[in-house]
Amino acid sequence: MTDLALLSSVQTWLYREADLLDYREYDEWLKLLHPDVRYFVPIVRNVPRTATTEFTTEGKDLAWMDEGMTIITKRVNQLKTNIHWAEEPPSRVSHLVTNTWIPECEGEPGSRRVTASSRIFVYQNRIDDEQNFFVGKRKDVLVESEGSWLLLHRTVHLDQSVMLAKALTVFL
Amino acid sequence: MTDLALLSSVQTWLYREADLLDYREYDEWLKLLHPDVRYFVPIVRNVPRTATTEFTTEGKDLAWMDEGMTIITKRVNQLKTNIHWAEEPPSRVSHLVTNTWIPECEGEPGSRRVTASSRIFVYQNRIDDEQNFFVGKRKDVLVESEGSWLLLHRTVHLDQSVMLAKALTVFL
Amino acid sequence: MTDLALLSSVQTWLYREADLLDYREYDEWLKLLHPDVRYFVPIVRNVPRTATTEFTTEGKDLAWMDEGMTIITKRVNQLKTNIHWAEEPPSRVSHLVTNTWIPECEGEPGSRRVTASSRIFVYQNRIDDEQNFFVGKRKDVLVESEGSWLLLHRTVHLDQSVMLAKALTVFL
Amino acid sequence: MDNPTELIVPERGLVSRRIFVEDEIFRKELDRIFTRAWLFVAHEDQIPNNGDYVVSKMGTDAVIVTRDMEGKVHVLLNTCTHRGMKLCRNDMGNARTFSCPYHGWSYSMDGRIVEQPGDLAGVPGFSTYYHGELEKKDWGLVRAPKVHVYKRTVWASWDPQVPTFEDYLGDMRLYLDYALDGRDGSEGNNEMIGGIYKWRVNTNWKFAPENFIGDNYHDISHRSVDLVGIGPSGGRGRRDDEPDAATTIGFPALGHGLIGEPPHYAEPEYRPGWTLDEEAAAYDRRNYDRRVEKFGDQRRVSMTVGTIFPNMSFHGRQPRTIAVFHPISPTQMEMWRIFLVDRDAPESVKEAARNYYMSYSGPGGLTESDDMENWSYATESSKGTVSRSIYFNYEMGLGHAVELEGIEGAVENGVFTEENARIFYNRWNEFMNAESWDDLVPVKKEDAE
Amino acid sequence: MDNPTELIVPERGLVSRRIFVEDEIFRKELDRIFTRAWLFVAHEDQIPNNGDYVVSKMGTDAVIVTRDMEGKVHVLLNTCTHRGMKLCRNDMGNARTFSCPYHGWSYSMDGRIVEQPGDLAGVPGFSTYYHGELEKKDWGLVRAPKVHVYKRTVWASWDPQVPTFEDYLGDMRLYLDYALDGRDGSEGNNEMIGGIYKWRVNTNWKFAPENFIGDNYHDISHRSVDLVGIGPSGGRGRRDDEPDAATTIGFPALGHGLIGEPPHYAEPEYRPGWTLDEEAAAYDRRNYDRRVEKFGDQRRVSMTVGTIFPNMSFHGRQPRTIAVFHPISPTQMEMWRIFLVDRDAPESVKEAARNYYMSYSGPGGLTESDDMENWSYATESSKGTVSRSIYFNYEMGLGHAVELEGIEGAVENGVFTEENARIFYNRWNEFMNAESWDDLVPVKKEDAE
Amino acid sequence: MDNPTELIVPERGLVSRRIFVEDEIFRKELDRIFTRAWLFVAHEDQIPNNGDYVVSKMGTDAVIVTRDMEGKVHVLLNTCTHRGMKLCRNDMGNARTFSCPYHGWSYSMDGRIVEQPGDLAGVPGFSTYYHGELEKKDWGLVRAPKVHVYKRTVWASWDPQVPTFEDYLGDMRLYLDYALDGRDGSEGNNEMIGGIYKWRVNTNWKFAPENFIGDNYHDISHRSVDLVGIGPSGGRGRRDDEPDAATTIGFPALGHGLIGEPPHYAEPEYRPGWTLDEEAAAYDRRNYDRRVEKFGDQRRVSMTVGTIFPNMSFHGRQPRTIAVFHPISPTQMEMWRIFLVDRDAPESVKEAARNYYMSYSGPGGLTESDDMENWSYATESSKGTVSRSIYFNYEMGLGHAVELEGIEGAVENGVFTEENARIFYNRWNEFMNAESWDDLVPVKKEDAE
Ligand code: FES
Ligand code: FES
Ligand code: FES
Ligand SMILES: [Fe+3]
Ligand SMILES: [Fe+3]
Ligand SMILES: [Fe+3]
Repeated sequence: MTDLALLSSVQTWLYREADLLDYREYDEWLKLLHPDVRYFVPIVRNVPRTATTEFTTEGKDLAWMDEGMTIITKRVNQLKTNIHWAEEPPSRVSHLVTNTWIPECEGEPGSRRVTASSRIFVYQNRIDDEQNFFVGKRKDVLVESEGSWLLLHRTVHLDQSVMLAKALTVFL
Repeated sequence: MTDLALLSSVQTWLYREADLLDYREYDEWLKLLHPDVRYFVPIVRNVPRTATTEFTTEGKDLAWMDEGMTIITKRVNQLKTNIHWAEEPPSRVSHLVTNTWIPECEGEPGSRRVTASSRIFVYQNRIDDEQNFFVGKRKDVLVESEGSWLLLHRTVHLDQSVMLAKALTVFL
Repeated sequence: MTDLALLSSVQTWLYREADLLDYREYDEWLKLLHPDVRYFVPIVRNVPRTATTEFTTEGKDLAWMDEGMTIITKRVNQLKTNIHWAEEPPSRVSHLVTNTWIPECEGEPGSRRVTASSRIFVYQNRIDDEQNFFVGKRKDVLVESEGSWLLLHRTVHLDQSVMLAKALTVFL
Repeated sequence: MDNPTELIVPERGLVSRRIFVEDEIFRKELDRIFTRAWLFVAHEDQIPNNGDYVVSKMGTDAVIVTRDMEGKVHVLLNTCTHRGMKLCRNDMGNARTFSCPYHGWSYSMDGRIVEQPGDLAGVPGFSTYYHGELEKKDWGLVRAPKVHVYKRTVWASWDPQVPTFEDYLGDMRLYLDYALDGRDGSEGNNEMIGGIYKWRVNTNWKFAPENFIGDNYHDISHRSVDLVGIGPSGGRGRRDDEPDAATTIGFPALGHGLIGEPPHYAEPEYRPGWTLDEEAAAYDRRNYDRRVEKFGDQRRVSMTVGTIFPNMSFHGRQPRTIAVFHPISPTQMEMWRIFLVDRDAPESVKEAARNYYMSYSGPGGLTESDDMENWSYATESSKGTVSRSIYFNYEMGLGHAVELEGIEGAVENGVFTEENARIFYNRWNEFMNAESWDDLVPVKKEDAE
Repeated sequence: MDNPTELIVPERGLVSRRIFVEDEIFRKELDRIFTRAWLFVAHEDQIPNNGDYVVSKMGTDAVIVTRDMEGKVHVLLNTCTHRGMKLCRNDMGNARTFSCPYHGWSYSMDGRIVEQPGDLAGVPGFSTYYHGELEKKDWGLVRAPKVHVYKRTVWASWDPQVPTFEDYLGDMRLYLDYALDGRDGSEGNNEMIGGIYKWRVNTNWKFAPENFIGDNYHDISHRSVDLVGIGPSGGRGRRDDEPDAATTIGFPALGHGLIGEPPHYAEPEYRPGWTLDEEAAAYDRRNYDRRVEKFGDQRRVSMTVGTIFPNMSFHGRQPRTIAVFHPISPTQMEMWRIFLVDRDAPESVKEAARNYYMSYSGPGGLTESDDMENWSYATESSKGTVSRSIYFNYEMGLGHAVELEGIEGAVENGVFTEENARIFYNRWNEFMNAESWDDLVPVKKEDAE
Repeated sequence: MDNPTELIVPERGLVSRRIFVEDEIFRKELDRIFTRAWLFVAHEDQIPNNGDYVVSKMGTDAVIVTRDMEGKVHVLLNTCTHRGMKLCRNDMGNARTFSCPYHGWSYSMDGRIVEQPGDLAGVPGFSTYYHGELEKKDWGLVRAPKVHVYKRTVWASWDPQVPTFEDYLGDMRLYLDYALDGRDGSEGNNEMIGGIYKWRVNTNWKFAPENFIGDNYHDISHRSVDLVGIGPSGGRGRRDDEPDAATTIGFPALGHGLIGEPPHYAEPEYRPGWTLDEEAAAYDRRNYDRRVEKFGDQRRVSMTVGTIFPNMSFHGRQPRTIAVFHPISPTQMEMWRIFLVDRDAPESVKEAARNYYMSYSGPGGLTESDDMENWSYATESSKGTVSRSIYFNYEMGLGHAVELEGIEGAVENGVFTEENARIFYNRWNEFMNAESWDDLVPVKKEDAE
């Protein structure tokens, strides 16, 4: 049987996280990240069903994002300069997080480590009629910390090979 | 710890509500509204990140919707005339409600008042190839009433400045 | 009051199912289907609000899909030939399942039969810039079997009259 | 190769890619082909009763196909003549009048109270606001001047000069009959399964009729479904065994063509079909026997698939369907599919057919989805600057057509050939260059003398 | 009917559908109408203070409307003259300069430190990188040479030859005054409710001004909202009772027109309005009394809705609004709506108005949503090959216009007529055929002599 | 200013906005520039082994870059010559033949069994269906007649008349070498990090090469990232300190240009770089020493960024990348980015580079995202009727170019100038007006005599 409390706690965490991003409370959002966090959004290629080369490799190849706390913090700080033109005036962004379930959970209560599988649809709209749709799969590794969760690792498999947006200035 | 029963009850309420809208059972839907309900969908403007003027003000400025039971009921009644041409033949509409969590809950069981934070993606398709995507943030205030909930206040922050649809004939 | 465990179990089942489809584990996915499964996606027509002819009839009319295990299995087997060109190289697909609640549940624990109401947004992206949005309503009948669920019947009301995709090579 | 300058080079089997991607050519097609040719618009089962209507398309124009109170069928431009509102936004229904949502002009579907269905029947304020000065007769819905109902299918043309439908078809009619007649040869014995597939494909519309006019060569593209096997008797492949005599047959003067069997005078030996379903198998056998009896040693034909110029194709056997390819832009079409069964077939036989058809055709068909991939990426791949400057190759079997005995105006080209596609594009070329029907080879001119 | 070849056939009341769907005509409109006419660009409440700015549109061009440090209003093309960056990507604000994100050129909004607001005020490296050799005077923002503020509304034209705004309006000004003056007749007593509706509609822009110039005939399309009733006194319908004298009035030489009342010299008998709200009802009554007192037996006019050529319409009564129709493509426009109340009305009266207006207009308005359906499907339905070859009908009341006394250059046409639409399209035709303002009938020529 | 009529006005530094938004000009660019120029198509690391292939683009045409079984590189139009199917829908892979999904024609990648890779190797039914009558030699894939591999980069041209790649580059080659050679000067010592960024930007493609050819002036637009600091030695800014001698250098006869250092004959004093990573810092120092040793008092150059006409730009230092700008429409491009490191650098050095590059460039790069905003809104903002009628300003440093000694055909223009952009648009103008390469200034004409 599913651990209802666990599942609910993870889902709520993800929804609160999305709120912080969408309401632009970036400093609060940073607090949800583990110091060793890795944010990984590989490039995907059109290759045969049987190939193993569909995604670029973490820590080795190019990726839309493959970074830790240092760069993530710089992104936030850049937004906070108020002159990061690609986000100034700011985009309107909604993170829709769906399908969250927990394929893996290990460790004792208090120090658990869970893997959460989700889908995301991130909608970005800016200025007059610019709009972008980012849809894909998310796998998050969360570790328990003082009654809540910290994001240790996030993989987003964006369902686009050629990115159909002029820039990626939102966290996926 | 999250109150699982509460959260689930609110989520299920929102999903049933979406069913009533999408399956066009408007009279049933009206029953979910508190007599003092306010439905508020402000206009959003492109302004600097630091500005306080991004959204129009409830009860004062223009809004896509800023109304109570009277107008809401009129909208439903207009649909029921069967000659409201913008919805006749009727659009196909799906309300996808995601990310629901409960940032606030006050009052005693039986007379609680909760704030639910969600994202919505409302898809509208009509005639041959007309389609509209409405995406944004929803904040609902629900009050407990006879074992269920009534909608007292809804704010939808639509992620569009220029509305990219010819008409807003769906409830967001 | 909602049966939290039941709801959560059904939701998780649906999310796992979506994972199997989106990660292309079709053989595993087939195991989630009841031998008597019916997959029904009617055609929808523009007709007056008061008409009863909006959807084509299961087991009688044309439908985007109206089939059982035999054809479903053939679809999977066709994908597995690796030369089903409409899906080779494979599309990138995400099934976003939202709004799941359980309007009906009958039978004793261990042999329950539930109806789950959901919304779906299926995003398909392939090659360079081909992308399709399938949005609609899903009604699933699941039967309990050995501690889990099997899909007995699925109805998808796709919110499109003219299908705005060149082919339907994804399960909705 | 040395570069030709014409769009179509008949003697070399070349067709310029420009006709599949360029906007100017597309607009000329709409003007010179789709306003002149006979176009399929509906099946009578969509409008069985007086007052029934269903919406359809002719080229990029929306039309309403109606059955008036006398039972006669009409084809009307779906746009209010007052200020252009799309008059009928329902797909189908039954009505006595069409009333415009914008200002309330109403048009008749009833042949009795006005001269013609589609006539302007009601104008609010006619005698007051208009001072009775509107010439109502001139402002009925625009009607297709030519409408023809043939064995339950409805056709129309915008051109008053168009030859009769029968002349337009020529002996291609025999093959269309094969699809529209009953499996036992009974005249016009066909019924449409409820519902139509309508879907958008990012392809030039001509890829479809070209394919269905006789492209056996692309069988290889369907190998995945063949491996899986969806035929009505099980096993590999998509169909029951087809007759050995199959070939391609084309009508050079008309632009039509098909894959099927030349005229024959006895039924070929019976090959069991539909064996997955006991009743369907028995029905298949019964029909064979009836054909033997009915046709005796008379001429008969049969066919798998064919195209009636410009944009209607049909399958006569497995599946048994009608397809229409509505142009939307140079690189997009809306494809429609209708499925047929015998009117009087047992329910279980109809059901076996329905299940089989759905697994085969349409956007979700195991066969057809791969065609969509090919057509759309062939279109995509012809858009480039260099790419659009080159020519498609239709050389297969060039010069090997032979006259077909027993069918007027037909050539027989063998199973694998591109003769029929050449015929299609030659006819296309004639339409594009003709100023009017006078310049198009008059169909059955000799008969007219 | 025999087929005309002109786009506009004034004497027969015909307008070709091509002008609603064809790209070439659309581009000519942009060139010949939108760069010449006076266009509404803003309301002064959007820029109340010195240094305030708000973005707007003129045709397909983005502009910034600014109020300089002297309080003067300017209209500037919203594109950096250096390399074209959209200079101001905010919708509104207050600033002393606009600084370009790309290379930092900055432009003044301040009339004191430079000659003109919009002048190039700062060029990084001017004396070094540019060697002081850039003629800065030539590279200020492109300014609309003609800007006019009229009773809190801001108008502009790109054409230095355009007549004065007053001459352009002619006596249509009296009706505009009715909307812009207070309900008691007090001059320019209007205030804009905060916020603008901006939304995209897949329709040719002309459907909107044509509708608002005098289309009483489409009332029928609003029957659903009429049944429900949203008027400010309750009951069915959308408004309080309007005066009995209502008619349509047009200005043939100018292209403007309206639905409203001819000049009269006494207030018509009072009809209670806004009765759902006690304060609003009292305010309505008070204003009536004040009008009686203020105007005595002088000339006054009143109106419901009208259009100022080409793309601005306004409602003078219920609701009281300004609408602008920005062309995007032949088949898409961006529509804007602004709502007005008396500046000095009690808060509760303003609130009653706001609630009523929102229920009426805009994309979510119970009335206006149905207009959007009609305009967009009338456009859609005019795209087809056959469809675009025919003509819209504007024959209602053709030849029944009569000169209107007391208003210069105006005709009166009765409540239900298409005279005003004809006036609109005739003026459209004149603009399209004119090489310059010299070829356009000079407004108030006689006065100038 | 008085209004010029030419698109490019070299002597005044003016460029019409029309060339950034108009469809007709765009189509002419495709025809006159992208079918003639040398275009970057791939990096050899994408096809390291015989039989490897990767898809690419030349203008709006899709191509496949292959390495045949002899190791030779070919560039083939990615469209089946039979009926146009996009032959290869994979992005990359290894194969012996390309087999068409539609009818099974197959093409060789193997130089041994056919004359040329891309030749038509297999035609199902060639001797039967085709009666052996297809001239297979004529129906191989369309091959770029000119292909050149230069220090691991692959280039191609459709024009048989195009000058040699070296002549096309001229002395710009020295600067390209700086990017492609190792950090210690070792010849062609570069390796591509796995994966390419490909993304769509709603901008005219020319904004990109214009920017990279020498626009130091837009540094101000990157102030937000400069404040945050992403350089490899920490602190503010985006890079390590660059040499003091930096300037812009352009090749007026060729259309190329760059930001970098003029030829020098000794290494400038060492400035520590990459200090955030110990190994990278050591590697940087080591390379400096090796350069000192290797080049001694020989000529050497260095550079930050530059453009090779028309649509390839590269960064030579920090980051070290190749960018390509594929035109899609007048107002859309697809941008590609490839990143380079030394082949033989230690893993940790490569990793430091990878992390730095990703933070800098691409759609998610902290620097580049702001460029995308500027280019796309500059394009958007040039679409209007008035807006497109005016000119961009490229006057900075007009007339201040001086001949650069030590580099043939080059001018030196100072750090802040628009000379290089002028050079780019002048060359653009020459291509647009030339009927063939004969009309383009022959590259190194003197040498050829
Ligand atoms: S558009 Fe149909 S009545 Fe006016
Ligand atoms: S584009 Fe504005 S300063 Fe260069
Ligand atoms: S299109 Fe490639 S073989 Fe026919
Ligand atoms: Fe096929
Ligand atoms: Fe209206
Ligand atoms: Fe930059």
